[in-house]
Amino acid sequence: MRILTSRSARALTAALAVGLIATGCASERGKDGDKDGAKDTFVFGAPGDPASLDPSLAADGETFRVTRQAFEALLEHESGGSKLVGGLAEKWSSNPEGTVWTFNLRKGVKFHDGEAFNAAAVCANYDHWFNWKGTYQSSAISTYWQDIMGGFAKNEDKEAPAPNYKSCTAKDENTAVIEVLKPSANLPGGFSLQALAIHSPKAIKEYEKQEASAKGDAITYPKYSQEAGTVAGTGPYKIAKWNKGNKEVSLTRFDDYWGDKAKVKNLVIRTIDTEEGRRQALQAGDIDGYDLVAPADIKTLESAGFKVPTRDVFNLLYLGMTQTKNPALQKPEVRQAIAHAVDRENIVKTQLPAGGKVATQFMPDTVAGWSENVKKYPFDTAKAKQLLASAGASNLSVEMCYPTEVTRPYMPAPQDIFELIKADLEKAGIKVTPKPLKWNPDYLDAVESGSCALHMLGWTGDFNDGYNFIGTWFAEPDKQWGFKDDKVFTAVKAGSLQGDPTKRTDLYKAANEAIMEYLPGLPLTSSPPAIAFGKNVVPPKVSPLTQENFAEVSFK
Amino acid sequence: MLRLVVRRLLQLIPTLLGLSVLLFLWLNRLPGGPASAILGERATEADVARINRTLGLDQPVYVQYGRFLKRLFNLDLGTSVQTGQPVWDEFVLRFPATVELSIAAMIIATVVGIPLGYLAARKRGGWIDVASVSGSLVGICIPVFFLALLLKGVFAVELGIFPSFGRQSTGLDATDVTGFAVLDGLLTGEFDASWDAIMHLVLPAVALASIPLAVIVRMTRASVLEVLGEDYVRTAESKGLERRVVRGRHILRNAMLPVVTAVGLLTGSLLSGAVLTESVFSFGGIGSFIRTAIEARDYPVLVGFILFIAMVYVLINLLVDLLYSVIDPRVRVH
Amino acid sequence: MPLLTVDELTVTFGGRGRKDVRAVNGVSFTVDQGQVVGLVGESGCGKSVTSLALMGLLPAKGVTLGGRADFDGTDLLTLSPRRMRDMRGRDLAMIFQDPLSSLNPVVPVGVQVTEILQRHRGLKGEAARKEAAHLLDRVGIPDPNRRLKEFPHQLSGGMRQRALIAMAVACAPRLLIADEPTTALDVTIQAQILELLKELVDQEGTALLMITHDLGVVAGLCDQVNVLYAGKVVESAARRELFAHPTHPYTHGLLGSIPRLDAPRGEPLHPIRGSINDQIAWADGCAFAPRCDRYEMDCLTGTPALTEPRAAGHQARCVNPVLATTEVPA
Amino acid sequence: MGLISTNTSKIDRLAELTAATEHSTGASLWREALRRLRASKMAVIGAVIIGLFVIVAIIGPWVAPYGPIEQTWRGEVFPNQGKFVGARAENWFGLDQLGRDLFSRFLVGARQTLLVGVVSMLIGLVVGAVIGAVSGAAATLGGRSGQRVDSFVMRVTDIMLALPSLLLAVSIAAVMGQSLTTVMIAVGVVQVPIFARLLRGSMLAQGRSDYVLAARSLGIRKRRIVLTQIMPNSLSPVIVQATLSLATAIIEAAALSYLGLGNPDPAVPEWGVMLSSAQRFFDNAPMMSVYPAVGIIITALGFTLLGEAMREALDPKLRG
Repeated sequence: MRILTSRSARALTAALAVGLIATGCASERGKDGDKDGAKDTFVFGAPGDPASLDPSLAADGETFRVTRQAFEALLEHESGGSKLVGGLAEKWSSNPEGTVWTFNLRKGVKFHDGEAFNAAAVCANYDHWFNWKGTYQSSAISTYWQDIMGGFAKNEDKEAPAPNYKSCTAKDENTAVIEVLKPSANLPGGFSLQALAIHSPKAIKEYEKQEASAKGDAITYPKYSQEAGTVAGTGPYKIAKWNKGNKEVSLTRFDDYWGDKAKVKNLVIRTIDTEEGRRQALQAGDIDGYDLVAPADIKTLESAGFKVPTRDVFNLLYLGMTQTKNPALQKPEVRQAIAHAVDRENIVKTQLPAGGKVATQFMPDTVAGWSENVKKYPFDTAKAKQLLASAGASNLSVEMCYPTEVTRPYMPAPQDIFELIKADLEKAGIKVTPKPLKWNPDYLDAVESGSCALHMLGWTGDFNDGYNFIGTWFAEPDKQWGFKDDKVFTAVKAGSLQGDPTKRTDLYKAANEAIMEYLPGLPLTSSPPAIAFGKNVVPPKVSPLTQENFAEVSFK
Repeated sequence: MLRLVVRRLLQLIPTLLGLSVLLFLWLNRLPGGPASAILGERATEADVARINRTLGLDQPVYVQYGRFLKRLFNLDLGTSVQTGQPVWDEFVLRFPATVELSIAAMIIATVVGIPLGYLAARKRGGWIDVASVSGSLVGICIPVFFLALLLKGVFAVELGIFPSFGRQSTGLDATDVTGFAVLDGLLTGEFDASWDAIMHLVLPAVALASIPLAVIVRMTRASVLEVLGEDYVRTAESKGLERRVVRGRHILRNAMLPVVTAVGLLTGSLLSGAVLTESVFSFGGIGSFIRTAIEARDYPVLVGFILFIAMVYVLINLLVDLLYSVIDPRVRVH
Repeated sequence: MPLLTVDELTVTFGGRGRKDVRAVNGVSFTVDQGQVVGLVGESGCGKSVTSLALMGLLPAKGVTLGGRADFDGTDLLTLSPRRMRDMRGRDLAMIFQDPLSSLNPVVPVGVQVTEILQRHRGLKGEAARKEAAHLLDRVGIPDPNRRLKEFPHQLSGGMRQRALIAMAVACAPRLLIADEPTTALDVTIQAQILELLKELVDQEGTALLMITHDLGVVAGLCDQVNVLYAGKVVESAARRELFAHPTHPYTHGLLGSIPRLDAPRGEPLHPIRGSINDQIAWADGCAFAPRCDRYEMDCLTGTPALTEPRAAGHQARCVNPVLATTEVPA
Repeated sequence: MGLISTNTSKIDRLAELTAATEHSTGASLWREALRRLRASKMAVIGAVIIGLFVIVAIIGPWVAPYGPIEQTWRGEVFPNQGKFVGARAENWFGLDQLGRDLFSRFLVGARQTLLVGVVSMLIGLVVGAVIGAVSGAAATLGGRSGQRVDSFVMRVTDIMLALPSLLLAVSIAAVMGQSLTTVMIAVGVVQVPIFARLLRGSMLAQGRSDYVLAARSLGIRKRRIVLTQIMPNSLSPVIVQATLSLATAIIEAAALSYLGLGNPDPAVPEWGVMLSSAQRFFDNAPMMSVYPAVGIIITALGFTLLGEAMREALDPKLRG
């Protein structure tokens, strides 16, 4: 059945080798120095450069991938899981309303710059953020703070969200109390975000001397966030050097770390722009691991002896529908027809890494609030046809956007998935006009401004709370969906206002059922993103939130 | 001489201004803006609007252009939206890589191309001729990125002779003086660093060289053929001069004239290929940077780059002219 | 015993799948020590090819040589390339038609002169420069030291030709071949150059093979004249004899087509009909027949032989030669 | 009587013998060029390749055994497990990652590829020729304004040449969104300055040539000379360039696809797009990339060969 083995690939390339060696570009010298000799450096290939070394200024995964190794937040997720556990705080509790949060801090924790970690330090951070001025208040810099804690002490921009943060008080050396005005579904999860990780107060004093400026046409990050030296966290690694020219961030083991010390002395994160570039770098032994392995490569790498663990699913890919863009979508039957027309099983079978699942609702089953008794829409072309007929939309034609030049944890091969869906819909008699767009910013713009009748998008959870998924979409009217349905909106809102976790979970279940009843769009799949490591690497526990802790890595 | 240089640079100014206007209008037609480029999935309209306001992107184009010019006169190219760093710094940071790559490619192209072209011409119709001509034709016809991928697949992944990406090996802590990795190594005496940098250069350079090499081979061949028919070559032969002398002094020195110009122009056009090779080998140069700049609507970088590149281009042409006047007495600049 | 004896020289261009073309078709003549011999004919008659063949400057590929060219004892045609290389410029030198294109535009004149001194006389550096200056001076180039540094395009046409001559005579060759040395120059300069050539050969006792289409040049310079037509010598005689009694209709025609001041007014010129293109293969008969007024049926019975119809040492290749002196256009 | 007969007979004899020997009649440049073209192997091979390619491009879609987008064998290909289907009886080139017949896609793709090549070349040719002609004419007609126009146009094209062609293309694609048209325009625009400079250059050269001088001296108006003499005679290098551009256009299009800017509509496969989308599976299914790659290379080679041969044929310097 499989005639083209990777052997024939080798044969081909080998044949080429002969040809190319003739052109005389072979070299007598072998691999570079760092390959041979004792392995005390773990090299990880990242798809992009970090934006800043201060996580609180960033919103992108590449930044967090780096800072996560050097900064810790009050709370963390259990290694390899999505359960919230103590980070810099050993224990935490809140009042029933969920407005007063008390953290019992870990003792004997040191910052990279030698400062001692204590309640004062925690509050120094929160107050620092809360008192941000000027450009720091731009959502380009403080997105996450604004999502979790709202606005600032003095909002300079009237359209900035109202502050929800009230105060942080150091009850005693090791007890910090953080108060918020209204209960929020983002708490306590938010306390685990890298964007709210704790920095050394000494470093913060330095930060405050510098300004982020918005002169010119762009926001200039403060110098301290662009070079190693000032920033200081408590993590197992400390940032040693950011060589922008060579696109690499070097970290070294922090020997006064409070927990298990990092097993490998040096950690280097290098940027490799292309997907096949990262794979080849691993195969060539130039790096020891990389993230977002293309499903097609998993088997290849594994059979070559590489370790390719896949995470538990903690993300969701959905087929978005913008009713304002194509009125036909306002008919429930049409939306249901589409739901029945798409063979989601097949996507899982052919496109996703082993462990991928068909999504029955707008959150993965690993999230609290997932409900088994939502309305389901099994693959059934005939039913779809008949629904369309009954809606009088038998010759429905609809535009569908899909992103190019991108792979996301929840969306390994966008174009292929798109083409499968397109084929399915056309089988059911729906004419699909494809509209490919560059992921960033074209596609995101188009989708968020509601100019894509059908589109594929998804989300990877920041922390284990249902609102982090459905809240972002269905709490209020949104151009991306272009519908108003108070049943849905209230159901979703209800959860966010509920302080008590267990009660909240039930409300989310109800919300999910309401959503799937209304069916604003079609949840497609949850995909387990794969991450690859070298043959001689003992990988870390992989995290559903893609929050691997490289301190766990060691070499055989 | 100096006046020539000055005049050329002055001539450049109006063109650049015109260009920058066009560019500005052009870029302003690009859908989307830096805001969502920064925010990614979680961008909401409100956020986008606010960011555009902070960046002054909500103002009319001419206002923005005005601001741009004002900055330009203070020799400030602005700040990159992608990296939040001054555009100038970004160029200084990334340009050496590309220059290094281009030079390496050009060296390969000329060192291999000129002798090959000469031989082809001398042995016209012989196997060298056939081989090098057809070879150069194929060289032109292989898409650069495909060649780059193959080279990488073979020499980096399969044979592991060369590193598969980047400019330097991991953790090799080379001191940075000029930004030119090879040069720095030599300056600081870290020869291993230079060697390492060279190893990283080989594959991308070879890929990048494919087209210039082909062109040079064919140009050299053509112009040598032409020169061979010239009377002064016959004169030289009639004097019974040694082969060596006839070849060097009488044939090549004349045949090189057109080739020199070609080399100049090619160097200018190398950047195009650099975009591809740099992204295949994720070679931290200006090429890949600009590519992402376009995707991220990084206006300041793009405008700055255009001006920059125009400058470079003119300088290269200038250099060619000067060189030309050195080797061809008939066009001496007075 | 002559310095150069060319015997039945044939040059055939072929190869590249093209039909063979015989440019020189059995040319024979001799040049004695210090003698000035003319090779006359319209362009395309094979005279330049002959000279190149003697110099060994014809491309190796696609050219076949026949016959002998004996240069005191050595056959130039069969000589090995490197031996030929050694002889060129030393024993036999050549001057070409177009002085501008014959000089390397990007190399100073000085270098182009010294390089030959270096090659054949082992002169280096200052010595070579001095000698070069001396040579330029000898060929009548004023202020030689300055000229040495200059490039060809900075010299006047006459000076360029002088420079070329300087290179040719640099090693006092025994045979000097001049291929239309004056054609590209304007008349006043022509005379000077010819004058220069003459005095050089007289001083050095160099033999000169003068290749030209211009009978005027021949009249002024040559001791012995060979007239070529379609790759064959059709008439060969001492200068006076030839001009007094042109025996072959072609030569006759050539002379007839020169305007003469002593001719009475209104006396028409007698140009030759047609062009060199209207010819027939020698094998079939006299190649000149198509243009010949005296053409008869028996002109077409094979190649006419060289005979001496009029005087000893005056050969003509014609079945129906012009014998009556009266027929020379007065 | 007899005399006459002998006379006539001898004339005839002469005539036939004269005819027997070859006449080197001065053939016109073009006829000469054509002759040399037919003689050159390069030209012949090139022409043959192009011929085949064009034929495939024309009849391809009809002879294609299956629809290019029918995911007929969906169930048999598992990209996520690196399971692909190579060449086999019913699918000569095997299947692509979505279970579509590669051979059919290849055939249909040929037409798209040809389309891209031709159209973008035409864009470059037409626009470039106009610009070049304008500034060339301006320059030859001379006069202050003429010079101004010329030098301005040339400076602009200078900069256009300086801009990395791909970046130009990328930004165009960014503005116009992704589509086949975009690709064509992007690739075409890149060609514009080349054609412009070429035509201008050869017009200037022609302007200096003797026959123009002659025409001038005959008092023919400059405009007329430019139109009737210079223009037509300046075209041959442009024609050569056009042929070569077809090759570069096809390659550039492929490059754009690699940068993710190729013609995205999956319904109409195009070799460049096929190649770049197959890259991902190179380890598992190398042939998937090889077919389109070879297609591109061979085709480009065809055009280049013909172009080069034409250049040599038309270039008086390279004769003999």
